[in-house]
Amino acid sequence: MLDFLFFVEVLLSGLLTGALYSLVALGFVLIFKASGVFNFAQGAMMLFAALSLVGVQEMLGVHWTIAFIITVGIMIALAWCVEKFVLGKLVNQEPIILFMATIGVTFFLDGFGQTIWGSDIKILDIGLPNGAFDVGGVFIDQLELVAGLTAGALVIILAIFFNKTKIGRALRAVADDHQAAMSVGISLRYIWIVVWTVAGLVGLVAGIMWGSKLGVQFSLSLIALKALPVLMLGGFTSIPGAIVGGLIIGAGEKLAEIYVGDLVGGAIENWFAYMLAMVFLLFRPQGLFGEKIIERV
Amino acid sequence: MFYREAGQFKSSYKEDQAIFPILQDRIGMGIILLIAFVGIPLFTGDYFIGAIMTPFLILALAAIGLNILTGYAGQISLGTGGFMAVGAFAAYKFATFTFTFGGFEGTMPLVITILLSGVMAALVGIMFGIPSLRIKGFYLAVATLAAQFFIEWVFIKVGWFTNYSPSGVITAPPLIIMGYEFDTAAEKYLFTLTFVAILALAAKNLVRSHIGRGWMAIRDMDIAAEIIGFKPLQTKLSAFAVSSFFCGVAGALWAFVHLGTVEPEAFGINRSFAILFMVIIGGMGSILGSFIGAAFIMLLPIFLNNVPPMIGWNIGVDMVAHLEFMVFGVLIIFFLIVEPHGLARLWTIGKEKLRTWPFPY
Amino acid sequence: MSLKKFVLGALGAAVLAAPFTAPAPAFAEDTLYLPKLVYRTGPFAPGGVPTANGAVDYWAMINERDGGVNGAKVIVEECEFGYNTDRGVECYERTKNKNNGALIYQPYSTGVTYALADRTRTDKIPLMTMGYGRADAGIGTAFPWVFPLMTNYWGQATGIVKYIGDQIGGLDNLKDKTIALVYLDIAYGKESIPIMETLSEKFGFTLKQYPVVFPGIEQKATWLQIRRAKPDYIVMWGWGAMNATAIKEAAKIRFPAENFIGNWWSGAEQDTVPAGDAAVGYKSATFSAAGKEFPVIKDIMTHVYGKGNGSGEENVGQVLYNRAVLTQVFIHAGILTAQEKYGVKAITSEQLRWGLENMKMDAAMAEKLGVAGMGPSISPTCEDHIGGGEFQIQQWDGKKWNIVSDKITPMNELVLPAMKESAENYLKEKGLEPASCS
Amino acid sequence: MTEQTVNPGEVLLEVEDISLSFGAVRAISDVSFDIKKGEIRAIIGPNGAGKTSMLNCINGFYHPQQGTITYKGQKRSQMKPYEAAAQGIARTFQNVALFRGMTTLDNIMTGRNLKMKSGLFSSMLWWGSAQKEELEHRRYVEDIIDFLEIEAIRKTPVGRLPYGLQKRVELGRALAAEPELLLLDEPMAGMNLEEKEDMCRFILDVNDEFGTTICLIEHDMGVVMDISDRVMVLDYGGKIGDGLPEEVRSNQKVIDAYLGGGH
Repeated sequence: MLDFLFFVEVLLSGLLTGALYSLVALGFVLIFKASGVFNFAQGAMMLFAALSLVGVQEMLGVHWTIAFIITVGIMIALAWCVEKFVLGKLVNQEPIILFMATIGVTFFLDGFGQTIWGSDIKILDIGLPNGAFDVGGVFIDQLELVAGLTAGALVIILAIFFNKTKIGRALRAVADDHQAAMSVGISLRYIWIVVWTVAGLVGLVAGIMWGSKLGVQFSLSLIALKALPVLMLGGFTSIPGAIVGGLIIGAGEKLAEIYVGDLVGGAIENWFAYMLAMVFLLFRPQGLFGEKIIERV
Repeated sequence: MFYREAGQFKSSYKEDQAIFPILQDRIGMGIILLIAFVGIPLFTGDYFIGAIMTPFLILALAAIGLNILTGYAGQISLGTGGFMAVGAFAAYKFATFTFTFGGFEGTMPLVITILLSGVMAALVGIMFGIPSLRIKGFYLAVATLAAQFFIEWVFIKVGWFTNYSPSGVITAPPLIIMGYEFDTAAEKYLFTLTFVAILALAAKNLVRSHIGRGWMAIRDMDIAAEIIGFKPLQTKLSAFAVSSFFCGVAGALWAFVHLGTVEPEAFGINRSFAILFMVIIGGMGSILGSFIGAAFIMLLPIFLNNVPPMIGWNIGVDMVAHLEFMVFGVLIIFFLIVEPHGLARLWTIGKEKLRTWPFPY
Repeated sequence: MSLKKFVLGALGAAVLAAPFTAPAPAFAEDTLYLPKLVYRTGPFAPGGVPTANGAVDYWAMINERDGGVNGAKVIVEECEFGYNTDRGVECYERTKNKNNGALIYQPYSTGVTYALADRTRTDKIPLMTMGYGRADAGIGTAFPWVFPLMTNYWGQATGIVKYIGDQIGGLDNLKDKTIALVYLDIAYGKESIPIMETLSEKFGFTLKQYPVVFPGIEQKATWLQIRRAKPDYIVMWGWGAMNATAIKEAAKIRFPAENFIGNWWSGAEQDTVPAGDAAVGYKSATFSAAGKEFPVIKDIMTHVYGKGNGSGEENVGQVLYNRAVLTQVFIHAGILTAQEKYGVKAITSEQLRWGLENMKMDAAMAEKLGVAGMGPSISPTCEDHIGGGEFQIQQWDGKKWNIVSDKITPMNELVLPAMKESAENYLKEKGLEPASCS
Repeated sequence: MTEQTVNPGEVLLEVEDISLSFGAVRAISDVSFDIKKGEIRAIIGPNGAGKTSMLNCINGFYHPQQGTITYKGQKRSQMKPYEAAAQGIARTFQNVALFRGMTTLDNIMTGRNLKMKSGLFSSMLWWGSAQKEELEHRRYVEDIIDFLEIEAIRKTPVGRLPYGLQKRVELGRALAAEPELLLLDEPMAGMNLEEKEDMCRFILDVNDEFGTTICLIEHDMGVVMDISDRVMVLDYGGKIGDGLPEEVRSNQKVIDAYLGGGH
């Protein structure tokens, strides 16, 4: 009985951690979907957003909600700059070139963020709960529960945004076919700015969640590495994929760490997540939600 | 005016297929080699040789390795660090292995140790290359991270690889070839340079052979390549093997020549990323580009870091580091905008223009 | 257009080559050159900033107050390496020949320490690794140029177990206890495992090992297991972002903080402040007391910050800051010893090695340098680069660290043989002869 | 099993009752036809009739769910495209499928790969046998370049070439393999009259000089009727006509399919 409870506990905790990974993965997906860019800078954007939030709050001494609004402004400005100075100059380049350009953005943001806000650990407290529940012997982390709910809410909001609004439809059109979307009068520039802003905001939310856990510090940007197997499993273009992939990776790595890791010396969760995603792709190259690929010549 | 090939006729296909068909290029290459082998060891200091040139050459070698895989065969890999680690640890195991042979007791000769470690890396590379048959593009890049993390983990966990050193670090034996010990910075540099020069030439030969054409065919259009007769399995795995061989040798050199004592983290994920950056920024599908890219990614930050104190700009070292990051990021973007196909292409274009200079029409 | 590009490129190349050229010529006056590898940026900056500030402020104080060491001005040069081993090596090579040659290096990074082991041996420059680096480096005959000058990780582990024994009324009571070892799964974290295993055999406690994946920002699985295993004590070998996360997670599983003991790299303000209330009661080892009441710290406040200089007042008195200051004090003592022996002000790195091997950091010396009660008494020798260090346990009360234990001496009878064996192995693999101490 | 030698006029490849579908979509249903050694065989039909799918089946890229393909008297099981290539089947593609990053010369050299045997190590050394082999094949490729009149673009990356020339390079690449059966998928699509005439000349020359059997898909009726020996007509995946050009021309079903009437 105790063992079963423990299993449930591990599973639940894995799912909740997975939701936190999904939050980071969502930012990647949004940008890849709309512009075909594998955005290496997502982790740096997350860190930058969280740093800005805490920094603004400290500097102006305002309530976090006001700091949040200002940070949203900063993220819009960032999206504009990225479009204006980077993507706009690299239209129609190969994906790997765009990827490299986002690495340039990463370096810049890392330096810029630390120049403005410093390299210390900053404490981010916006009143998220920090304890844990004990439900019938099952341990649940409150912060992760909040994060899980937030991730769910974000997906619903994004789904509405994509399906019901005019911008959302334009976004989907762009995702399907850049040329066709342009030919019906959709401005690519505008769409890119919107997407990078939204990805920045998703990054901000993810940054808040992780920042409440760890404090806002440089290591936050390393979380991006945890999102990559999620992307692989869920697909680079699928929003539900990011969520379901996150849950699978989260639960999978925790179960593996506890039940398999013990046998082989532990600390396997890092590579296990990647292996899990890779083995899955070997059997289903189109990913979780992709359609079967028919190759043509 | 000076860089012109007019009047240089090739009378055989052999001449036409030479690496440097143009006389000026051959002279240029000769000068570069002369500077590298003679000029640098004679006229520069320990700092330049030991802290700049030696690591630069080793990373360039790893970049050539990755360029074979990513630039020529089109398979993006983020497992480079892992393959370098295999090279380093294999070299350590070979070097510390004492064998007895007919009453003679000894260890393996150094050069063979290093080459064998490359072979081990190649074998591991083949293993982790298998998914490339089904997984493509960025998905493959992420999948190769599995190799990176797994290999790192193995070297941390399995004591056998480090001869049960408690901290999991390996210590390289002295570099002795035929009784001669390479221990000064200049000697180590020449040792590295010899390896790198020979292997770079081998890489160049390989990519212009039918094997290299197979890689490029798979890269440019894998379906068509298969239809005209390239076996995807063999072609892709050979790219993984050769690439990993180069990375493995680079890893062994890094451990034995550059650092001497290494922990597995020296071949961590950041190393993999940095080498991929070198390949992209230097130019995919270019051996020269691997060198330029390594110079850009490794040397530029050091240069940027040296500038403010040099011009007497007295700001804190942290500020210098932040500026270094920002300027480096901006330069990456700048060069991508100027020439998305890498710095090597910039060089080629420069040469083409130079050919017609000063009368461009 | 293209020609312009080409010329610009050539010019650029020429400019690029310039900074890589040979270092500047020497000074005429007597100076002591102490390059300091620092990491004020990157993932480990939170720990790097106070250590850097402590070192820089100390020598600024010495120059300001005493005009240098016996009149030899101290030149401190920072070189930022961002905890990146490659850049650390580059920094070393960049600085080692400047200003008549560097006297000593103190990288505060395990990776750089390993990477510099060979180079400092060739260049004959001492490498100060106070409280980190290879556990076997205390054997002076095998590592003549490395100075851990403090109990190593193995000694520290035995000391922590000793302390736990004290808490429960003697080491014999460890018999049916369970101790969990939570460590960062890299070379540094693994150093403690063999000795902990030996201890577990010797004292009969159950040892459970929990590796945490680098960089330790996700530890859920570890703590679920610990919650289930219900250990009596947790010992942590962590660094960087891992520490605060672990302290928080421990609080979440309601593990009593006073039974959670970190090593001395897991017990700084940078680890406890971000963890908030969760950290109250958390303990760690330390060999340097925190606080501002020591004369040396007061002098720094007067002579450096009092004159509007200094690099980070908020760090003064913190654990890592004071530890860096203490490290400099040992170097200072080494310099003094060497100056006396050789009768020169501007000593060389080889003379400093002798100084470090022959200094006596006793009560009198501690009094003289203003660090009485701040750290242990040590007296290294040529064979023994540790010199009998002791350490203490400190506890976080929510605002500051307080020393809560007596001085603890490690179980040297266990540690020394293991160190000797490991060092011999090293010499064998390197093909080196042990250095002579006669 | 040993491969038979097929003499001119005998059946080189026989397709019997093959059907191919993707999920619910039926691309080819119950088609049988044969290709005789030395002939120029055309497959025509409206868009989406299953012509390209048929070529894909022949060279092993698609695997029909039903039916058999017999090549040189040997019944084929499921085979990979590279195995088909090794047996002497080469092809060109509807949308040019050249290796865009490589030069014309290198592209055509890839066609020789099946005949190049030097190993990794000798290739690395570029010495002895490897170099000799490379030169030998270079000579053969230069002959093809001469034959196709593309000497001037030898060293040009194919991505920079105009469409008509790309088609020619692609033909060169297929020829470099010295195929027994050459599949051409719309070799003249998108060409102007002059280019088409050139291409027709090349196809006829290849057939004449090397005795290569050719199976081609083409939309230009004039061309098809002029150069092919026999014509098969596909519509909606089924065969509606097969025979000499003049027979097919007068076939009512074919006329209906092309004019959209009669359904």
